[in-house]
Amino acid sequence: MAFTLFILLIPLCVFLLLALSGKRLSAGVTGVIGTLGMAVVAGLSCFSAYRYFFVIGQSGGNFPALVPFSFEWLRFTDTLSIDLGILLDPISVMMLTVISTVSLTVHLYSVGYMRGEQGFQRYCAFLSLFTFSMLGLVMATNIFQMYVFWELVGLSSYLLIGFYYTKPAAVAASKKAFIVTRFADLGFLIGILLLSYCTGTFDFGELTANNGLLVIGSTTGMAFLGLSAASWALALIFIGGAGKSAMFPLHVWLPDAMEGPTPVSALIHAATMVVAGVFLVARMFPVYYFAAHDVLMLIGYVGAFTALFAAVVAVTQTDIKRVLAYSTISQIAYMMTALGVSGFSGPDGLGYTSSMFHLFTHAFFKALLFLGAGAVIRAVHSNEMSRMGGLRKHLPVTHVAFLVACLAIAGIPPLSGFFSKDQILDAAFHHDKVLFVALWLVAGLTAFYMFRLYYNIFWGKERTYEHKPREASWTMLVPLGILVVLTAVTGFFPFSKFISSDDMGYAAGINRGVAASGVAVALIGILAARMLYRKENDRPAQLAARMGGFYRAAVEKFYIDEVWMFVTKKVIINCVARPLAWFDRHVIDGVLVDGTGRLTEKIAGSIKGMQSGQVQYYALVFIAGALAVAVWAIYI
Amino acid sequence: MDFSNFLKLNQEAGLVAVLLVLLICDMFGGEGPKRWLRPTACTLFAVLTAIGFFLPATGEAFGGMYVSTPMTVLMKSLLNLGTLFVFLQSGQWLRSDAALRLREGEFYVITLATLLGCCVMISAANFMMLYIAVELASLPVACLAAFNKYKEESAEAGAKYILISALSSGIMMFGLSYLYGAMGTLYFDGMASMTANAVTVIGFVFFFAGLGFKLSLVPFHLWVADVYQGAPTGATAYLSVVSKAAAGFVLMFTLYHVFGGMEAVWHTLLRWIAAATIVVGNLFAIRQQNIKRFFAFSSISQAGYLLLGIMCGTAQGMASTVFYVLVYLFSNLAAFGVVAAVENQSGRTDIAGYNGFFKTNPGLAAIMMLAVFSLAGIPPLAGFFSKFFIFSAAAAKGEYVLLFVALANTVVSLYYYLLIVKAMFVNPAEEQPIGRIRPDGYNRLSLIVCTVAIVLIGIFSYFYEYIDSISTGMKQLN
Amino acid sequence: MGTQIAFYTLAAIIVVSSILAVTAKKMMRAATYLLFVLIATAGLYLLLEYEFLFAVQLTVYAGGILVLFIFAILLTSANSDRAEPGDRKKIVSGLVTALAGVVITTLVTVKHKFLYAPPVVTPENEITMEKIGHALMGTGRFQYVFAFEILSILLLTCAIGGILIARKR
Amino acid sequence: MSILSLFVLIPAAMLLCLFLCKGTKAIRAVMVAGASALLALSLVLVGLFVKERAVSDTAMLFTQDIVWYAPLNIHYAVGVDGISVLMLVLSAAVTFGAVFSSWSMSRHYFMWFCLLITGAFGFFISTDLFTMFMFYETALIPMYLLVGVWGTGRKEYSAMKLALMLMGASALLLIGILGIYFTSGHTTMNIVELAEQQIPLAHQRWIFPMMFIGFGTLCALFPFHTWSPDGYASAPAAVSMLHAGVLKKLGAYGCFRVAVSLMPQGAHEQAWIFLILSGAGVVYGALCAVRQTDLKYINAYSSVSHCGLILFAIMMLNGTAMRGAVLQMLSHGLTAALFFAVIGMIYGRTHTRDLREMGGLMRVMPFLSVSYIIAGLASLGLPGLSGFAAEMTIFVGSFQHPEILHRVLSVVATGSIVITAVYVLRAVGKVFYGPVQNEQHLQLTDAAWYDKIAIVVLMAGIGLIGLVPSSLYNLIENGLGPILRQPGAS
Amino acid sequence: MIPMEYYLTVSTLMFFIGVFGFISRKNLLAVLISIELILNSVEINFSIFNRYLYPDHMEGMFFSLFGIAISAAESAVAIAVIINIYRTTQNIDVRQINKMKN
Repeated sequence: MAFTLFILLIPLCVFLLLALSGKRLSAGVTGVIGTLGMAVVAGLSCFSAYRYFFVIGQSGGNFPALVPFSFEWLRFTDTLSIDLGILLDPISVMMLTVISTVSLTVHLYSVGYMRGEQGFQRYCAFLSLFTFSMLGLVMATNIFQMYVFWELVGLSSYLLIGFYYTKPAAVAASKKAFIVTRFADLGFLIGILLLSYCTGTFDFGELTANNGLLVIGSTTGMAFLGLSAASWALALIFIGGAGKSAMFPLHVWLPDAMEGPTPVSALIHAATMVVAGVFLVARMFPVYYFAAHDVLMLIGYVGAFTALFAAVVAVTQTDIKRVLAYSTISQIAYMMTALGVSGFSGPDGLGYTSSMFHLFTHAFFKALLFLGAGAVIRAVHSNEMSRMGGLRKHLPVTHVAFLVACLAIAGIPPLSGFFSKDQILDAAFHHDKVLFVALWLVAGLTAFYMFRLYYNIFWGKERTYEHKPREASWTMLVPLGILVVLTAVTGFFPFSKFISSDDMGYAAGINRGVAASGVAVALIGILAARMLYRKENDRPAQLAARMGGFYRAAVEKFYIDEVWMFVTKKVIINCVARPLAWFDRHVIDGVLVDGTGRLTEKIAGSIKGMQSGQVQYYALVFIAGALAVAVWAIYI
Repeated sequence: MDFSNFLKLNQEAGLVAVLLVLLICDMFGGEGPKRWLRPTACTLFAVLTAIGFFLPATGEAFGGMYVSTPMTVLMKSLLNLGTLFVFLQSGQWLRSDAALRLREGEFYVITLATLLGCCVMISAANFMMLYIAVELASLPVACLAAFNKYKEESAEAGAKYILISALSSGIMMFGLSYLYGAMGTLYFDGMASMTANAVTVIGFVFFFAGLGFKLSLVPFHLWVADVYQGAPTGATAYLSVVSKAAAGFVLMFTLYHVFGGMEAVWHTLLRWIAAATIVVGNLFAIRQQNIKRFFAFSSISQAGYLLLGIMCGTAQGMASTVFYVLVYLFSNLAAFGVVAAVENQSGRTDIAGYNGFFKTNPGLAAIMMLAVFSLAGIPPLAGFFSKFFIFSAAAAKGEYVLLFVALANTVVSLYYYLLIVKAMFVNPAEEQPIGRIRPDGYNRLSLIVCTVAIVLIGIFSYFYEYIDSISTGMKQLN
Repeated sequence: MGTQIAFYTLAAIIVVSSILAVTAKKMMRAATYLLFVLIATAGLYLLLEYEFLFAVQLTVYAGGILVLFIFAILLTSANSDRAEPGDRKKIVSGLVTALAGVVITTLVTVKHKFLYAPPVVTPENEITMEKIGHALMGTGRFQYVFAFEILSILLLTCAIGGILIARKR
Repeated sequence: MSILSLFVLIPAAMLLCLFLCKGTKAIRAVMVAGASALLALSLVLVGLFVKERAVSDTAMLFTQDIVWYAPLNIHYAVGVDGISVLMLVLSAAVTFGAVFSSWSMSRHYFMWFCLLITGAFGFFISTDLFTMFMFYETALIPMYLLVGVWGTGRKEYSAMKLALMLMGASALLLIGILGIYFTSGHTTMNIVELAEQQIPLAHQRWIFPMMFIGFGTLCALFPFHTWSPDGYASAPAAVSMLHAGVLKKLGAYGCFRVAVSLMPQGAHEQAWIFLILSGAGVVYGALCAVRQTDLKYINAYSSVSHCGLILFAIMMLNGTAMRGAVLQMLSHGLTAALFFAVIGMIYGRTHTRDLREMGGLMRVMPFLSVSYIIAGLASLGLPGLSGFAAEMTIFVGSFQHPEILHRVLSVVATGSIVITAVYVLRAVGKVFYGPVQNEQHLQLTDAAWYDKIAIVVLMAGIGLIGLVPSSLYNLIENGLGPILRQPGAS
Repeated sequence: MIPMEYYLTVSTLMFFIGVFGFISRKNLLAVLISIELILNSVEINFSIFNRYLYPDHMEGMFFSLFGIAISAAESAVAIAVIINIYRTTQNIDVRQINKMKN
């Protein structure tokens, strides 16, 4: 399977080529290079998935973890080193296909979407960089390699969000995204340090082997504040994942990240990068399950809360990309919760499987939603719902694609979203009823806000547009088509056969009761949306008025941004950094350093009078000095 | 009567000979010989200096009243060298007006006489001899200080100097009388058995005060600034280098050879005085506006460092002290050479006058900078090495606390030395800056030699190693 | 007994005249008191049986230096010979220092047990002119021709220097 | 003659040539030739070193020992181990960059410049305490004039403060050196030989802090760092580059080579004090940087933070952290040099360094902007650039320390990576992104060819370390070996 | 016999009276007179010690002798300088010679 190395190298080479040649290549050539490169990568990925699952297949009952390539990159101690390598196991191969496919569609889409934009070369280069980093992340053989690519992913996200660097909002959003995730990464890093300190390894294989025995064995007896070292380490690592995956309260960067170009949002902030946190937890799942079950519980609750929270906020947003962003947060939280409620081995591990399944399906339909939204935005030159309406006539293809995606995310069979969501609900139902109820509610809300979006864009009141909205070019529509197909069919994959917590595979069925309740609540949501938004009326406003403060709070995203602003600007910057800077200038430098100088000068000035110019005074000092010295010397 | 004794005095005898030649030229020569006065003085003196270096005579003479060792020869040669530079640098000033030109001969004669005093002082092995030599080395200096006699500052400097000098000579003699009373002899070898008791201690302290006056140690230093400022620059240079160095050497010899028995007393005493001298010199130097006065205080603190080497009482201490003097001589004289050149041409001695000096006179500014950097102890200049050796000698005695004080003060001293550099290089020139300064050939020669020496003396270890090879500590002689 | 009377008389003269010499308002008087001190000192030398020293003291000090002083006083009499108000601060500090000095040195000397017999002049230690001559011109131990030579240069130089400074050109 | 002496002789020869030659062209020719020679020589040295190391296992290679001052056992002794070789390469690279980024400077400037690099190179090749100290001070003093004469802003004050604080620190060093010499039996000043001799613990207790603070001040050890913000802000670009890139490394290298390796027990005993100080410095510097509005101040405080990390790692006294320290020295050297180079070039065009007066420069000068961003990313520890390898090695190494305090402090120090991101991105966002603030800035030009040379060389170094850090592993390990084998070191 | 200490006391008194005069007098010549007292007293000291303690050699006496010569030389120089001062400033007040200070 050594050819998988090319999956990494091709995007890297494309990035270097595009970055170094810069504007010397025309936009068209750039697009071709980028898309072709990605097409090859996608092909290779699918081929490797085929090879992995069907040619190599299960040996001894489970899918083996292959490391076709690995070398030591940076050595720390005799046992610890960062190895760069390629790890192939079910989830990484699955991720490869997802990332490369979505990336390919986004590349293609971008050629049309970004036409005429300045810096398309830069854009393509960054996209390739992102793809490279993300692929490296999922194929990481050890946790530190993952951290390496984790950071690179963060960088490419930063660069792409800030693509329109002359727009202050974009600059601010990119900065925010980077810093918030960086803050979370700090937890990740400390977690890694702690874990490696205990276990003496970074390697995923060693960490997860024997149901995390190494972790359990090496952390026994070490506890802090009532939590074991393993719990601490894994909780910290989860913080890293929570940052990237926008779990509450670290989600604040994601909605702002929508300032980036829409295809970027589709690729990075919907389909791939944001699920890195889920992937991380899944990657370490045995360790979480066996060594730190308490943390896994925490993950479940955080996920469920985030899902609910984000869904509520999504209902109130009017910027279509923001709605999608909150929807993303909500859906990723879904996956997180699924992991949190998962058991281990066989059908018990349904949560794990379903989480990955949802990740898989979500990638496609969310990408589809974003790309569709991109087509809409491009047509009307606005993100605001209030500027849209009745677009189904102008954009028929987009309309269909968008509708399919909405249905999928709402969990309407037989689209893919139904299957994965149903499995999650099923897993939650068997594990924790509270979480189940929460997720069930979220399913309803999801259907509601998605169709609110749908009706507001494509139905509702006909607006007058400055330019007549036109359907997008084929480079944008082809990706939509691909994604529609994927959205429609992926649900039928026998996912649990391939991906399970113990890599053994099992057959998962559909729990009819749960499925029925899920579909029912989704339909309720859709109907409610249809009532409120299909035709323009004042019912939504009345409803909002009746909700009062809660509605306003939800519009304002429950003031989480404000809290963050308060903590960073007011507390950290104003109460820590500013006083420190002042302290440095005025106390350490002013008092200690300059003060010493001033004191010396002052002394020098005050003793100046001793040199009075009076020779008799000199003589007095002379003699008195001699006498004093004499007396002192005699009695030494 | 054994006149062969006089043969041992070749340096002193040579000095007297030069002195007499110049005196006769000056007194009886007409305009012709007088024109040749300066070249004669410098040449003869250069020859004499060379004799000291290459034809040393060592041994005892006059029944132990006079001792000459390789070390004393070296020290005297250093003093000769210093005086030679002073001559080279003063010529331009002495010829700057008719009244001064009349007195040119006297300047040389008097300077040489005081130099003779310094030389005898170093070789003296008898306190009476020492006393006479000290007087010979101090009293005529008053005439040098007051040399610009129509200038109020110069006259004042002379008066201050002679008064304090007379007082210190009285105090020194008083101390010597007590020493004599306690030991019964004035010969060094007869006094070497001295131990500390009230009388010897008080005698020593008063004697030390007398030398401290010449060496400008705190609290006997107050005259220094006024005199240095008022005296003609040549005299200041002479005072700050030759006279001070001689006193340092004498102090070292007497401490090592006579007062060895009371080392505990003087070691503690010198420790405090060294610290005080360094600190006080530095603190006063910080705020000075006049460059000569500034160098006065800088030389006070330099004397403190010198004391650091002297107080060690080891061969290393002696070697480092002598080396320190060697370096100090070149550095200080380079600085004074520039000061003299500037003063002669522009009449300015205020530091502000040096603002933008580098723009108008890059060469002189560079020399001045090297000189002050050497004084501050910046590598790779010689001053760095000499300071390091002094500190090393002190560290060998375990004087780490004193070392700390001294080193903290090197930072202060760096500050004020940098003020000079700043004035020359950084500050913008005034509206009427000092024009292009052209030192005459003699001065230029002295500056070049000094600069070369500043740069090379440290890098070539020969000088220190030679000094080290002839140094003796206290223990060996006791 | 005679020597004792002579000593006390001389001591009294010295002390009193010294004090007067440093307190007299008129410079001329101060110089005169100095003369008394110098002469009385010469007397002390005589008491100690240093006849040569006695003679030198009288000739050099009383005869030479004092004359110089008087010349100088007269030369500067325009303002130097008039009454001067004392500077209280200086007087007090001088007094304190001087007293402290007296106390310290006297204590030291008194406490120190100098071992001595009554001075008896014997033929061996009698100071004859011949001995002085030999000592002054000899080169051996306890002989001072070298000091003498250096001293002569000192005097020469001081003469040159004095003339240099004092003459009018 | 050892090849190493060339490192001193070349700058000295440059100095001499500058004395003789007149005219801008000739000066530039001398400087470029000299800097290139140094760079080439340092790279050749790496090759020779690797070859020689394979057959020799003495602590130092290419040694040469000439007795200089026999009475005090002062020798002109040179020799290198892997770490010094790296430092030499770093110095040569930064020097090379600095020459190109001070393209339009005068002859006198370059004379001081040469003296400064003479000192820096001399320091790294020395194995004798005295010569080391001598070169150390030689490198410091030219700084005064370089800042005082050619600087900007409050240059006189800054230059004076810089000179005095650093000389004050070197005063401590002098005491320490004398202490080491005399308490180890005054037989040698050679650090290799001294390392084999035991300095009594009682003496180590006072000598070690002297040495560590002495060298640490040059490496901006909190709270002795205040010379650096003012100094850097006032210094001309190339001087800031050399100072941050090379001179600070003198301090770190000294801490490491002299303080820690000669007094391991003392270091061990007092490690906690200096860990707290340097660890505080790491966070403190970063937090202070957040509030600055002058680009140079930001980077000066950032230097405080990053250099604090070097000292922090050194005081961890274990192999991994120390290796990280060496990597960080290289990384910070190149990064800081790149930062200051770019800032200098920007300042040369906009005549302001105030964040609030700039904006949108990315559009006007893309090359410089991208360079700055890359420097920023390296400084915030992005994988693939040098900072990551260095910082991670330090963090992993220090977290491996068995004592709880050390690990807690490591966690505190890791916090700096977030704060670093904050101030770097803040500056990037304000200066390069957003709309152009000043219409006149639209007329400005991007980097000239000589600017680009400077930047590319430094960036190549950053990239090289970042991408293949393991290539340095053996070199560093070689140098660390003897130190870690010392009794008392863990 | 008169004890040596008596002599010493006289000379010491004279010395410090001289010191007092040096510090307190206003006229330069008066200061010089004080110096003469100081030097004179020390010369007595030497003679006393020589006579009482070490009469075998004439060291003390010769010191006194040369001391007298030196004080003569010194007075000569001092008076010349004072006359010079008087000539330049028309004043011989010690307090007035303070042009240079601080």
